[in-house]
Amino acid sequence: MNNYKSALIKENRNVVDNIYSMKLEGDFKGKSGQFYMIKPQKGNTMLPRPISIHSIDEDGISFLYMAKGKGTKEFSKLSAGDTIEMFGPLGNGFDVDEIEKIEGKIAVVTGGIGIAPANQLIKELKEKKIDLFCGFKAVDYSVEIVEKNVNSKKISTETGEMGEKGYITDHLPVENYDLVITCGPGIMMKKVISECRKNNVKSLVLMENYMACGVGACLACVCETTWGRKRVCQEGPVFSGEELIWHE
Amino acid sequence: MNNYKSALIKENRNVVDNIYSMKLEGDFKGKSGQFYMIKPQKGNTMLPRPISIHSIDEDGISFLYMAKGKGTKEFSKLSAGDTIEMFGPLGNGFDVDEIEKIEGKIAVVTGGIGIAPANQLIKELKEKKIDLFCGFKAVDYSVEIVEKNVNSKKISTETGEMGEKGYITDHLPVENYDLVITCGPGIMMKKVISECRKNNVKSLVLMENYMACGVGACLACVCETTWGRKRVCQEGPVFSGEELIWHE
Amino acid sequence: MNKVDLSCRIAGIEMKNPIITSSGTFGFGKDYSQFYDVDRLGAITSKGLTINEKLGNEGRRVYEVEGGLINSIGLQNPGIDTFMEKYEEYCGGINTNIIANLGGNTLEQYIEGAVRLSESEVDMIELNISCPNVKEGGMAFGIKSADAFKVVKEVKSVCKKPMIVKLSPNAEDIVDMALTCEKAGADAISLVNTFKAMGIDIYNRKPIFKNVYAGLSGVAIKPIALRMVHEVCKNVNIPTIGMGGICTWEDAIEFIMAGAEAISVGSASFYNPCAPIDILEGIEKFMIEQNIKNLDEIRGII
Amino acid sequence: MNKVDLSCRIAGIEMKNPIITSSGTFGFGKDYSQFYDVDRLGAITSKGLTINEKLGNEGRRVYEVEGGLINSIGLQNPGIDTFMEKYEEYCGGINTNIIANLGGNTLEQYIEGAVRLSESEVDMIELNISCPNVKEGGMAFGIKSADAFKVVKEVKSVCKKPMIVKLSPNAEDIVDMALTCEKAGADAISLVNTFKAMGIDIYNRKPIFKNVYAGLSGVAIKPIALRMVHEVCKNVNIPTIGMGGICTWEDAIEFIMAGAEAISVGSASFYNPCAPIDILEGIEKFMIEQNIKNLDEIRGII
Ligand SMILES: Cc1cc2nc3c(=O)[nH]c(=O)nc-3n(C[C@H](O)[C@H](O)[C@H](O)COP(=O)(O)OP(=O)(O)OC[C@H]3O[C@@H](n4cnc5c(N)ncnc54)[C@H](O)[C@@H]3O)c2cc1C
Ligand SMILES: Cc1cc2nc3c(=O)[nH]c(=O)nc-3n(C[C@H](O)[C@H](O)[C@H](O)COP(=O)(O)OP(=O)(O)OC[C@H]3O[C@@H](n4cnc5c(N)ncnc54)[C@H](O)[C@@H]3O)c2cc1C
Ligand SMILES: Cc1cc2nc3c(=O)[nH]c(=O)nc-3n(C[C@H](O)[C@H](O)[C@H](O)COP(=O)(O)O)c2cc1C
Ligand SMILES: Cc1cc2nc3c(=O)[nH]c(=O)nc-3n(C[C@H](O)[C@H](O)[C@H](O)COP(=O)(O)O)c2cc1C
Ligand code: FES
Ligand code: FES
Repeated sequence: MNNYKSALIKENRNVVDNIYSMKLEGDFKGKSGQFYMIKPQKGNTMLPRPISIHSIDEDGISFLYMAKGKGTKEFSKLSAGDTIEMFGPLGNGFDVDEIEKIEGKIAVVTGGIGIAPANQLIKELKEKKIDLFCGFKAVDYSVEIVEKNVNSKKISTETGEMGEKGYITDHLPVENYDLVITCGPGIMMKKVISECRKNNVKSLVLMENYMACGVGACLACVCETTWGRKRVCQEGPVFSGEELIWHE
Repeated sequence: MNNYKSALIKENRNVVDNIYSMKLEGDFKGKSGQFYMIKPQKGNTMLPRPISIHSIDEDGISFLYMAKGKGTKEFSKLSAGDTIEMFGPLGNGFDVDEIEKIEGKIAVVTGGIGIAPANQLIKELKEKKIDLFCGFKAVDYSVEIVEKNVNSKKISTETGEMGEKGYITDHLPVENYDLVITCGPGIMMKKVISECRKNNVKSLVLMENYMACGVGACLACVCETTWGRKRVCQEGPVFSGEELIWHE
Repeated sequence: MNKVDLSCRIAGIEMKNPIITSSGTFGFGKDYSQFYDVDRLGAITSKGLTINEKLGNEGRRVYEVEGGLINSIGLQNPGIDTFMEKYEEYCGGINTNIIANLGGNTLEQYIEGAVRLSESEVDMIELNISCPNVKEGGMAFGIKSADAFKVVKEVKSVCKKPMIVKLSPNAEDIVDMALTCEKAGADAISLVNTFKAMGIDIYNRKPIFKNVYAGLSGVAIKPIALRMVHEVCKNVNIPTIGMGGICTWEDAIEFIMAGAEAISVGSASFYNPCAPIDILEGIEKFMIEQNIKNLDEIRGII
Repeated sequence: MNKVDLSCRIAGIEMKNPIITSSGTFGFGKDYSQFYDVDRLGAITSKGLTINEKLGNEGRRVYEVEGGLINSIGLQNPGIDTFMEKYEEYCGGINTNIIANLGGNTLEQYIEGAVRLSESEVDMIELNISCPNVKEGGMAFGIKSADAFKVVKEVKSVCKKPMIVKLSPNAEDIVDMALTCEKAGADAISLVNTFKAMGIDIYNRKPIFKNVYAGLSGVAIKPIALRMVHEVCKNVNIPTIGMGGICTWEDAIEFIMAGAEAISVGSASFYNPCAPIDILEGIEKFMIEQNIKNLDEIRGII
C-alpha cells in the first residue's frame, strides 16, 4: 500500500542559488524515474508537489529541488525536524533492465534541475556507464555526486560561468549514441527528441506536468502520445521519445 | 502610530490545561484593559485575535490566553523564536485614576481566562487594594502572580477541586462593595451586573466579542448600550455596568 | 463502531454510509485503492462520461489558488462504449455503489448516453449539466431552469437507472433550478459543481487557462456551497447529495445538518488521499460522542 | 517613485492611483490612519449609509472560514443626516476622494438617499444594490436585471454626483446586470459585493448567524470575482472598479489586466492593516521592474 504518511526532515540544505536538497530517514520504496508527492504539514499550499527520487537506499531518501513557485518555496523554508506529508513512489520509472540491454552508447542529458532524477538512474545503471551532459543557467550543482558512475561528463551554462557556454544541446553529438535519456525543461527535451529522431536514435524522456492527484485519478497531467493523451503520473513520467507528440 | 509589526516570541508556556502564557520582549505600549490584535505569521487563520494585556513593563509584554478555538489553538503551537504579527494597544482600557478615586471597597471578579486583564489592572492599582474573586472550571491559574497586590482572594471552581465549589458569583457579597470590576464569560458578567444593579453598586465590565478589524472600522464587535450599539474595540472593551444592555 | 447507523438512501439505492467521492476527482474508482479499501465508501462517482471519446482541454489543466483549485480538464474520457466494454478493468471488483457521471454537448448526446448507460452495471446515473469546461452544452443546460427542464425530462424518460441531476452553482437561481429538475423527474439532486473562475499569469500577461475560464473547487467554495445545499434542501422533496469544498468530517456534518442525504468529497482527496475515509471515521466518532444513533437525528436540523 | 503614472479616472473623477478601500471595511476613513496616511489612497469608500439610522444585525457578526470571512453586519450606520452633520468628525481632513456607499430597503429610500448625499461633500456615490445582509431591498435589487434597471435609472435621475453601481455576485447574470446598469445611466460599475454563504455550529446545532445566510468575502472569492470583473469589462464601456479577495499587489494587477480601471481592497485590511498601502507600493515596484509607464499599457490586456 502506497500509504499517505508524514516524515520528519533529516536535512534540508541549500545547495546553491535556489536549489535545495532534502533528506529523509526511514524505509522508503521506489526507483529511478519514480516520484513522490510531497507537501509541508504546515504551509499555505494544499496540493502536494511531485518531486523525483534523487537518491534512495536502505537509510532513506533524498530529493533535490528548485524553489521556483509557491509550493517549492515553502519546501525551502523547512528545517530539520519539520514534518512533511508524502505518498509514493508513483509513476512507471525507468526500466533499468531494458536500458542495460541496449547495445552501444548511452547519453544522459539534463537541463537544470533535471539532474535530480538522473542521479538515481545513473546509480542504478551498474552494468552500463553513460556519458553525461548537463546544462545549467549559471552554476552547476549535484554533478559531483553523479559523476563517479559515468564515463564522461560535459557541462554547459547559459552564461558561460562554468563549463562551456551555451545550451547543452549545442554540445551533444546525438549521432554518437544508441540511446539518449533526457530530463529537463520542455524546450530542451523537445530539442533532444527531434535531434534523436533525425538521427534515428532511441530516446527516453522524463516528462513533467502540473499535477493534482498524482495517482491517475484527475487527468490533470496528461501529455500527447501516439497512443492518446496519457497521464504523466501513471503511464509516465518516463516515455519514449518516439511516442511523444509535442505541442508548441 | 499604532504600527502593525512583527515580534519574536520570547516564551510561550503551557500554564495548565489549555492555558498558555506568551511573552514578548521589546518596547510595547498600553495599559490595563487594552488589548492587542495578534496572529501567528505562519498559520491557517488570517484574522488576528484580540488578546488583553496581561502584563506590561519596560522589558516587554505578556499575554495569558486560553487555546479554545482555531485561532488560539494555533497560538498555542508556537514556540520561542517564532514570529507573531500584532498591532495595538487598542480600546479604551481601564481608567485607573478614576477607579482609585472611588471611596470604599472594590471587588475584582473574574471567570476563567478573565483573570488575564485583571492581572495588569491590579498591578496598576497602586493606591488601592482590592478583593479578588476568581472562578474557574476545575483548576486555578495565574492567581499567584496577582495575589500579592490584593487584600483578599477567594477562589471557586465548578468541580470543587480547588477553592470553594460552585460559581464565583455565589460567593460574592456584592453589597459589601462600592465598585465591582468584572471580566469573564458573558453569563457570569451578566449575573454580576444584575446583582450590582439590585444593590446599587457601581460596576465596570470588560466586554468581549468577535472582532474582524479591531480598530473600529467594521462594526463586527458592537454591544448594546444605553447610548446605542457601541464597538467593543473602540468605545470599549471597558463599559460601565449601568450603560450595558444585555440580550440573552 | 457498530453502535451508529450511517446508512442512507438515494433514489431508492441503499448506501452503507453517506460518503461519496466526486466525479472527476476519483478516476473510475481504483486509483485510490492504494490508500484504503474503497469498498468502505458509500458510493463512488466516475469521471464524466460522454457518448464519444473526448480528449479534454489543451494547455494547463490545474492551477492552485488560495483555499482552492481551478481545473480545466474538459471531460477527457474514453467514451461510454469503451467504458462499458472495459468495465471489468475500470470498476471490476469494486464492491460499493457506482455512479456514472454523464456529460454531453447536446440533448441528443445526453439521451443517447443515458440509453447506453442504462445497459451498464452502474448503480446510478448522475446527469452533469454543470461542467464549466466544455465549450458547448455542459453547463449551458445548467444555467437557466427552462433549459434544464427539457434535458432532465427527456433523459429521465429513457433512463432505466436512478437518476441524480448535478447542479451548477452558476445557475441563475439555484432553488428554482432544483425545483425544476425535481418536477422534470430527477430522483435526486447533487450540488455543487465548480464555480466559473479564472487566473492570470501577470508576468506572461496571459490567462492561466487556454479557455480563459475554468472551474473553482476546494474549501474556498464551501460556505457558498453549504448555503446552496441548505436552500435546495429546504425546497425540494427528493434527496440531495451535498458537495463543494468538503475537506473534514466537520464540513460533512455541516452539509448533513443543512439537509444533505449524502455528501461527496472531491478536491480534498488531492490534499489528503485518505480524506474520504478520514471523514467517514470522523463522522462515526462524532456520532458516538454526541450519542447520535442515526444521521436522521441531525439531518436538516438547521 | 515618480517614474510611473498610476493615475486613473472613474466617472470623470481623477484618482492619483487605483487603490480604493471597500465599503464596510474601512469605517468612514480615519480608523486606519493610525497605520498609514490614508491620503495616499486613490479613494476611500464609506460604510453603507441609509436614510435612517440602522442598528444592524443582532447576534454574531463575523465568522472566519478558510480563505475568507463571513459577515452579517447588516448596514449599521448613523443615517445620512447624521453623517452629513458630523461630516467633519467622520471625514474631515481626509484629502483624497471619498465615495459614499448608499444602501436602502426601498426605491424611495434610495432616491431620498441620493438626493441628500448629492448635497454632501463626498466625491462620488456608490449605489449598493448588493448587500446580502438586510432583510428587504438591499441585494434584492441586484439579482434580476429588470429590478436593477428601475432603481438605477431613478436614482441616477436625481443624483448630482458621479454614480457607481455596486453589483452582487449573486446576480442571475452578471454581464446582463452590468449592461443593464450601464443602460440605466450608471457612470461606473463596481463588483463584487459578498457572496451569499453560511456556516453551521455543529455542536450547538445552530446556524452561526441569526439571519442564517450572510456574506462571504476574502481571498476565497478572488478567482470567481476576477472572472466576473473580466466578463463585465469585456462587455461594458463604463469604467469598472474590481474587488473581491484582493490581498496582494499581484491580485490587484490581475484585476487590472482583467480590465478594471481601479481596484478596491476590503477584508485584506483585517488580515494586514497596511494591505492597501502594501498593494500600492507593490504595484509601483512591478511597474518599474516591468517598465510599465502607465497602467493603461496592461489594463484589459487579457
Ligand atoms: C514527475 C515529476 C518529477 C519532478 N521532479 C522534480 C524534482 O526532482 N525536483 C524539482 O525541483 N522539480 C521537480 N519537478 C517539478 C516540480 O514538481 C515543480 O517545479 C513544482 O511542482 C512547482 O511547484 P511550485 O508551487 O513551486 O510552482 P508553481 O507556483 O506551481 O509554478 C512556478 C513555476 O514553475 C513552473 N512549474 C510548476 N509546476 C511545474 C511542473 N510540474 N512542471 C513544469 N513546470 C512547472 C511554472 O511554469 C511556473 O512558472 C517534477 C515534476 C514532475 C511532474
Ligand atoms: C477585548 C478582548 C480581550 C480579550 N482578551 C483575552 C485574553 O487576554 N485571553 C484570552 O484567552 N482570550 C481573550 N479574549 C478572547 C479571545 O479573543 C477569543 O477567545 C479568541 O478570539 C477565540 O478565537 P479562536 O479562534 O480561538 O476561537 P473561535 O474558533 O473563533 O471560537 C472558539 C470558541 O470561542 C468563543 N469565542 C471566540 N471568540 C470570542 C470572543 N471574542 N469573545 C468571546 N468568545 C469568543 C466562541 O464561543 C467559540 O465557541 C479577548 C477578547 C476580547 C474581545
Ligand atoms: C479535477 C476535477 C475534475 C472534475 N471533473 C468533473 C466531471 O467530470 N464531472 C462532474 O460532474 N464534475 C467534475 N468535477 C467537479 C467535482 O465533481 C465537484 O463537483 C467539485 O469539484 C466541487 O467539489 P470539491 O470542492 O469537493 O472538489 C471535477 C472537479 C475537479 C477538481
Ligand atoms: C465586514 C464587512 C462589511 C461590509 N459592509 C459593506 C457595506 O456596508 N456596503 C457595501 O457595499 N459592501 C460592504 N461590504 C462588502 C465589501 O465592500 C466588499 O465588496 C466585499 O467584502 C468583497 O471584497 P473583499 O473580498 O476584498 O472583502 C462589507 C464587507 C465586509 C467584510
Ligand atoms: S495528476 Fe491526476 S492524473 Fe496525473
Ligand atoms: S472589530 Fe471592527 S469595529 Fe470592532
